[in-house]
Amino acid sequence: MSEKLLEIKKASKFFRIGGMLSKKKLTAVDDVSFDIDAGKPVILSIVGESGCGKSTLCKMILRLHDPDQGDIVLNGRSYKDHKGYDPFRFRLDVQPIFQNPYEAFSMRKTVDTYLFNTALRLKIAKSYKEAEKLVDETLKSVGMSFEVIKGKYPAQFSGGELQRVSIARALITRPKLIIADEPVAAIDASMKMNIVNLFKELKDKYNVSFIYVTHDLSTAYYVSDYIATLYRGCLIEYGQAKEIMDDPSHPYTELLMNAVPRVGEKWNQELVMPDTEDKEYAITYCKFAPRCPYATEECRKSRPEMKVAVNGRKVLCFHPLNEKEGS
Amino acid sequence: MIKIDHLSTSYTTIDGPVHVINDVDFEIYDNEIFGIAGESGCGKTTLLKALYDILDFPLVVDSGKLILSGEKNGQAFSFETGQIRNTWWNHISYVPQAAQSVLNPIVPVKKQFLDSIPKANITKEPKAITMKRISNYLEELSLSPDLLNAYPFQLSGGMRQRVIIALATFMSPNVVLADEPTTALDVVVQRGILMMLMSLQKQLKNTMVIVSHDMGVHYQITDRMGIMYSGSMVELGKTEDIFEKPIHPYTRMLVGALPRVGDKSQKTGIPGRPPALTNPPPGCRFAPRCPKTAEECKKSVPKFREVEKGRFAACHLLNRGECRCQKNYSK
Amino acid sequence: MTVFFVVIGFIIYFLPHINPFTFNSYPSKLEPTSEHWLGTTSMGQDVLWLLIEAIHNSLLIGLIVATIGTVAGVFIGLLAGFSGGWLDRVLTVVTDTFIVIPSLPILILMTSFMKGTSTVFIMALVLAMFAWAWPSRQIRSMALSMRERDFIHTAWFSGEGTVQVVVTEILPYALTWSLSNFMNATLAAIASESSLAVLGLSPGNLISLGNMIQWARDRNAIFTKQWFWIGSPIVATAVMFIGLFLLITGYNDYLSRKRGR
Amino acid sequence: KGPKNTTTGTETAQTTEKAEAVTDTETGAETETKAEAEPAPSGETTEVGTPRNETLIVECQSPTDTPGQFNSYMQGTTMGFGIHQLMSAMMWEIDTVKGEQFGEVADGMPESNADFTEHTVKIRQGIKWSDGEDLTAGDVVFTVNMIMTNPGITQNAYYNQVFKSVEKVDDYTVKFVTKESFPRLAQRFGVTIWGNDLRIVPEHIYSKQADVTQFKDSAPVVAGPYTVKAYDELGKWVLYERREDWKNSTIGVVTGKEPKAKYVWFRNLGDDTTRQMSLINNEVDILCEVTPEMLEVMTAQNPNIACWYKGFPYATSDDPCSKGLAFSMGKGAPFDNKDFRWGIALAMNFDEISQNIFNGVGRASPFPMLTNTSACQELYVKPLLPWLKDFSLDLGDGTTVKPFDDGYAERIAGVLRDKGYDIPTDHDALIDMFGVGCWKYDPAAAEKLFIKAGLEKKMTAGILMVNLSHST
Amino acid sequence: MKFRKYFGLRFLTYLLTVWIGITFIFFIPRMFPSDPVENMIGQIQSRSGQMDPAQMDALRSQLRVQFGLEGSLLTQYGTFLWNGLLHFNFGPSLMSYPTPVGQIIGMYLPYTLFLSLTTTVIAWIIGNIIGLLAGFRKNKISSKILEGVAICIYPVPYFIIALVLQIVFAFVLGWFPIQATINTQGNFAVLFASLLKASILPAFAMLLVGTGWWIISMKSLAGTTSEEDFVLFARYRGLPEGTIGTAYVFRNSILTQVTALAMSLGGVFGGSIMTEIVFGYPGVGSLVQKAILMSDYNMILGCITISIVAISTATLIVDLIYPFIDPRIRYS
Ligand SMILES: Nc1ncnc2c1ncn2[C@@H]1O[C@H](COP(=O)(O)OP(=O)(O)OP(=O)(O)O)[C@@H](O)[C@H]1O
Ligand SMILES: Nc1ncnc2c1ncn2[C@@H]1O[C@H](COP(=O)(O)OP(=O)(O)OP(=O)(O)O)[C@@H](O)[C@H]1O
Ligand SMILES: [Mg+2]
Ligand SMILES: [Mg+2]
Repeated sequence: MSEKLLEIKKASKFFRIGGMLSKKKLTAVDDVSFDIDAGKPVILSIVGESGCGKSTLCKMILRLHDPDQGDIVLNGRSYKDHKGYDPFRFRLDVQPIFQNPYEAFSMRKTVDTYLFNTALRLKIAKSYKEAEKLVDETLKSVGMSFEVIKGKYPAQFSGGELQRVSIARALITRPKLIIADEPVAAIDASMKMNIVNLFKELKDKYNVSFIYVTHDLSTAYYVSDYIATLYRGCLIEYGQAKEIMDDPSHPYTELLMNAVPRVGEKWNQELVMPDTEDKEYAITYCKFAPRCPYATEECRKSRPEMKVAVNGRKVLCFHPLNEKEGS
Repeated sequence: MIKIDHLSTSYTTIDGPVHVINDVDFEIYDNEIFGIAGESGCGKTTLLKALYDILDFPLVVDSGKLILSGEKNGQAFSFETGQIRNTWWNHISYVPQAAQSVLNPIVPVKKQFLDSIPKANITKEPKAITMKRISNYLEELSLSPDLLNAYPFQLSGGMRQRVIIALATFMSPNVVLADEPTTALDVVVQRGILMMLMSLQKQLKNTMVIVSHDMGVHYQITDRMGIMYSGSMVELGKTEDIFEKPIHPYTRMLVGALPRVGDKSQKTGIPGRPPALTNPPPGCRFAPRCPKTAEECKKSVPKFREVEKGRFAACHLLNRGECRCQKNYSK
Repeated sequence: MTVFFVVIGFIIYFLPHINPFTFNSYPSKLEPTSEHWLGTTSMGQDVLWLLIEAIHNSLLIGLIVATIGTVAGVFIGLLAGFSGGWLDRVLTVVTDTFIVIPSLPILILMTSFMKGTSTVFIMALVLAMFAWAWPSRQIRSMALSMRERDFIHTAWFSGEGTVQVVVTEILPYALTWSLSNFMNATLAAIASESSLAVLGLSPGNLISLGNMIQWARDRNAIFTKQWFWIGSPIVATAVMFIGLFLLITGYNDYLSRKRGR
Repeated sequence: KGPKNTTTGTETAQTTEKAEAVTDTETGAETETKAEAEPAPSGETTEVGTPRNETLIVECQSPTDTPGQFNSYMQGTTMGFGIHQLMSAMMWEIDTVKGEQFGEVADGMPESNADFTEHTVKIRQGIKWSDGEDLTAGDVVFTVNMIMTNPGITQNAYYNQVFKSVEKVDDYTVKFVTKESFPRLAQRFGVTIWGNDLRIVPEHIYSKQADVTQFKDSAPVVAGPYTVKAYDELGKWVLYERREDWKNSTIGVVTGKEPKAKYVWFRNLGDDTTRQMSLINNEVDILCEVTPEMLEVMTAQNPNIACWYKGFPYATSDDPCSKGLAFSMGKGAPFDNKDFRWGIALAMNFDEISQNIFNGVGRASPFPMLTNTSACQELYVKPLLPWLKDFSLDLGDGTTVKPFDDGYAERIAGVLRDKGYDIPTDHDALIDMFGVGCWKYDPAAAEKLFIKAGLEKKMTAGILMVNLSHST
Repeated sequence: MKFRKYFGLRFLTYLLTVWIGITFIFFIPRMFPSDPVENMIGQIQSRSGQMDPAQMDALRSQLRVQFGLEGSLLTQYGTFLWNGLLHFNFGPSLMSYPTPVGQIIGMYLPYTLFLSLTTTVIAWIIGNIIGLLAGFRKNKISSKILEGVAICIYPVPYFIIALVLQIVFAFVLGWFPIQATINTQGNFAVLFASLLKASILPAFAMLLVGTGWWIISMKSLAGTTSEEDFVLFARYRGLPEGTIGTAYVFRNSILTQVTALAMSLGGVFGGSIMTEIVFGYPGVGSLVQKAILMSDYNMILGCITISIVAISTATLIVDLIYPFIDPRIRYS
């Protein structure tokens, strides 16, 4: 295969939870592997219920957390290689967009300072003039302009506008990868589409790949090329977005798809609700087994292996749905 | 039944009043799930607060009133604005927005259940029996009675939300108001909660008012719904009609912009942003973002009126007959 | 109300510059007259000028202490909170220790050893030794919680270095808190100095509110009914305290209202 | 002034340890004040449970750090808390007005040989310890030998330096043999101003102690007229009770007069405000060290409060304690330098000091070594006046200054008259009241002297600031 | 198991804190040019006249041994750590030589505890109740008046209040003795009666000041808590105001106050100095002050060590019992 932009190799992250009083360990990200090709920009969606480890995974990619096990390789450079780590270069390659745009900027600074910092400190622009031009250009590409944002504080923007500024800031370095952790969760329905449309547009225009984290499956379906489903820290299904969502092979993905409140199609069947969540993180067999309608003895004994199909589609299940149908 | 009679409210602020509810006039019937949708800041919560009679400073009623009426245990009742608060949790109950933090963090759930039972009801029976009733009720809602001994922080967000709904419905109120009951929960949990609300309503045969900005949620559970924009009700009708034949351009754009699983076709959001409520433009408030704005729209406020039976809308287009009533989504 | 006291506090603070403080310059024990508004002391000093000078010095001590305490506290707190690791642990234990050490005995200890040689500034330094620990602890926890906030990450990804993140991102937040702490520390310092003065441990030639009360007491002002002499510093202290206190409360109210928006 | 004045009850005057008073000029004029023993309602009791009308309450200026410790040979014992005044047996006493010593335990003054190396001292007969034993020569000999053989007793070194031997001749005669000629045995080992170290202890008690320096002696057997009835464990008060057999105590034997108060309660009161309030409210009978101003205030509120004189200067100036600054010349530079010390003397404005601290009360004196009682002034100071007036100091830059200033009395009289006091105009009366004069206030000369003493001049203005570090 | 580990960690920091604090106060007095031996020699000299230098040196070294001041600073420190910290034996008091420091402190401590501990706790209780009312029923006139009084009294320096009380109640009205006398010689009833009489006025002064602070802090806590979602929700549930005030606002606000109480219990030692001095009440505070004036190293160390240990222990205990009063810490 071609060169990889990002490779996540069996990465795991543990947290000690419950403060000082307990030693309980929580595996927030459990042995996750996937990769993004360098050649063609893609939008990779990471979906899953809340607390399944999406943000933790993003933070590991952003080097805000170190993986406790496994490794992450960006542009052929391992995160474990601390000597070769160049924070400067790293920030040129990877940039984040956060969930809540109001949280992503300090309330006490004008937003343009962040844009200029990015342009000047990361040495994209050599002079203020040049930076201004760059900033304005980038802002225009997200449908804003320097004129509009100049000297304004975050509170003076609407959520959608501010999120665009946030995106523009991330774009200034012309990164290869943008990590967007639930970028539309705090944005109004009417604005949401504008943002996701922007991703699509920018992907081609700037040749940038996105990791788009969300639990809004309809937008994930709408924008993504690839999709990864996480359940309790495990990557349980990975592949082409359309393929997976139209025809999920993991029972959890199926459940997820069924739970989306769709317009035009009313729910009919009952649904198994999750119980106390942290117990499941500690389960040594298939983590979904307790909730899985198709679970067998086997599922309650050991962990399934990751099954990889020819087209690169992966599933972590003893009895993938489409396989069962096939046999 | 709740009758909202030309209600206008505003928040008192240092920069002058913020007119949040403007001449809203409609009825919510018995035995239905009524949905209120609209983008953030359009006044959904405020309307719900007004319905629940939380008209405390800085929220003030400028004009109009509310009447809550119906029948409970064979007794007819009718309360107006200002009286409704005396019957809180008895005839009407309220599940606030951000319900994750509304339970007392250091008191077990059990105690909070007991607290919420009006004094008049509790003295008549021994505590043990009340407890029994509570745990039975939880079981009915397929919640484990063990929950009663837990502290709120020991429960997940979804569980807490369900406990609060149980708490709000335990006294079998005639009206339950739920503000964004599923926001910030993931789809699976959301679905569980919505199913719970639906079955509760079927069982109690009461009125539920659900506020959500997720159109999918409304489609799934509400019988009728109202669309709000910038402090006013712009459209109201049977939920299916709203989705199938939206009248107001805002509704139309909203429904049209909904992404759907299985549909990769290009959708566009609504450009622009809602006007500031402190100093709203004259005329239709949606006019600046509306693709079909006419002179008239910028001048006068359209009247909220009945378009066809049970169908209300406020738009000048209706006068021009430009209202396109057609199925808006493809299946 | 608050504004009213601020005006009093600060106008008086700026007045003393026209005051030449002299000993035995007027007839002693005068009742208030148009020339000596508050009368004179047994040592022939004008009570009003003495009072103004005392307020000036007390405020000065308070301000110096509060400045040193707050600056040191903020610095150490930020350092501990942001560096993490062993440095954080060491600093935290030291900070905790200073919170635990009873300050008044140590202050008495230090001032009694320095009696005669200490000046306003040394006095302030000694008081400042105990003024930094509490803010430091607060700031540390503030820094700790801020470290995980998204905008800190945004700043870093915008190319800011650690120092710059601390200075331009965290400090502005810490500052609002610090300001209210600053006023609190001013109060505490003035109170401590007064206590020391009443114990007779404040520098003998320092005209502070505490010393003024102490002198008046020493000179029997209570029994000779020189009410203006003994009363004015007491009233001034009380008014200044209440004023500053209201200022803090007002400021905190203002902050919370601002946050509420 | 002796400890035994309690015989007369109301005339008592207490003194503090002068050695300490010297260190602090702020302690004020020593005006002893007392509330006239008011006929208190007979039912009233004090806070320590004694009938108020039989109790004399005396202020003690500082609490004791060693409560329950009455052995004067143990470190830290506070003598001023009644031990000295009520219980101690001294060899000789003094009448300060006449300036004459007389025997207390000793029966008369010592008889010395020609070169003053052997001194025979008779012991008074009839004095009994409070447990009924006789006080004899044996006790005196034991006491001195105890001091000389116990290095833990602070006076040990000095006594060994002075005495060769102390022996008992018979039960009531002691022979002191000194190493060198020692003509001042009674002055050195008897009372002159404040007590002395030689307090006779009962042999039959102290000889039984393994280590007398560690013996607290909480229920002391004494020769004085009072015994300890109770004491505060926290050191704030001691209650004494008159001996039943007071006739056999030192006072009884020497004067034959009965001490009037059945109980004497020494207590500590705290700061000036508290002290005044206590005296006004009759919670204490005798206060030590009261400024004229305090006195005026207190007499205005309670007419029963009195002191030596009704009017100015209230206190007698014949108090044998001097007040002023003293420097230990042995402490090293710069105090060992004569010019430096002169510089300080001339840098001080005596008028202001006297006004601010003593309200002008007191006799000024240019000589620090002797207390300026009227006897001393007549005998010593006045004859030196011509010399004083001529005396001049070399300022080191070729100029000289005559440092004596004889105008003080007239000046201070003027100031006091302005304040409304009735001050005599007669010059001799003024000199008696305010002294012959003092050293001049002459900062310029002082500055020159400091420079002469080797100090560097750093200040430009005429004000000189000197940090005085007090020493005893 | 888990608890043991938590306890271990917490205990370690506790020990460290105490150690650092004590080291600090060990070295501070020794850094200043005041020497208890010289002080003592001065006193002896002034009493018994001149001494020749050789004898003075002999006395000096003898005193050094007696006072435990011989050897280098480091050896002194070592001895101190060993004896003082581990055995609570601080050696003899220098001013009340040779009575051991421990014995003297033991004598004063009960008085301090009797007065300060009770007043602190009572002030805490009263202050919290009034503060709750003021914060929870913000708009009632009565709570505003109470709060106003608290605001006016709290910032007034303690000694001023003490002085005013003393003048009014003891001097003018004569209800109490001006200087407290505690009759340590009588039986327990006498002792207790005199103790009570001596402590009413100081206790009142301490209460006035202490309560003010608790009112103010509780008021702001209760004010904040009253605006929390769960309190609003309790209102929406139609709960009676009384239930909301106690079960919701009070219970949640008091948690913070418990920690604050622990800190202020420690302050009992230092904070009582002024009371003790103004009212002549015996206690550790004035003992420390006197020890400092007399350069009694051992006594200073002893008192402050006890105070440091007390404050640290109080906070340690609160930290350890906190999980039992706050379920969030117990279970999470
Ligand atoms: N710093 C941390 N310390 C301890 N536990 C953590 C920490 N960060 C995350 N976790 C836990 O790890 C799990 C995964 O968290 P994560 O934030 O990655 O989930 P998520 O998928 O992003 O959830 P959401 O959709 O709610 O954002 C959660 O159970 C969370 O409680
Ligand atoms: N206390 C207040 N004072 C002033 N303005 C307020 C206050 N509360 C709300 N508002 C304003 O009223 C408007 C409507 O608020 P409301 O909370 O009802 O919106 P909403 O539709 O519930 O929004 P969301 O979806 O974000 O919950 C907003 O513009 C808001 O800024
Ligand atoms: Mg997340
Ligand atoms: Mg809302």
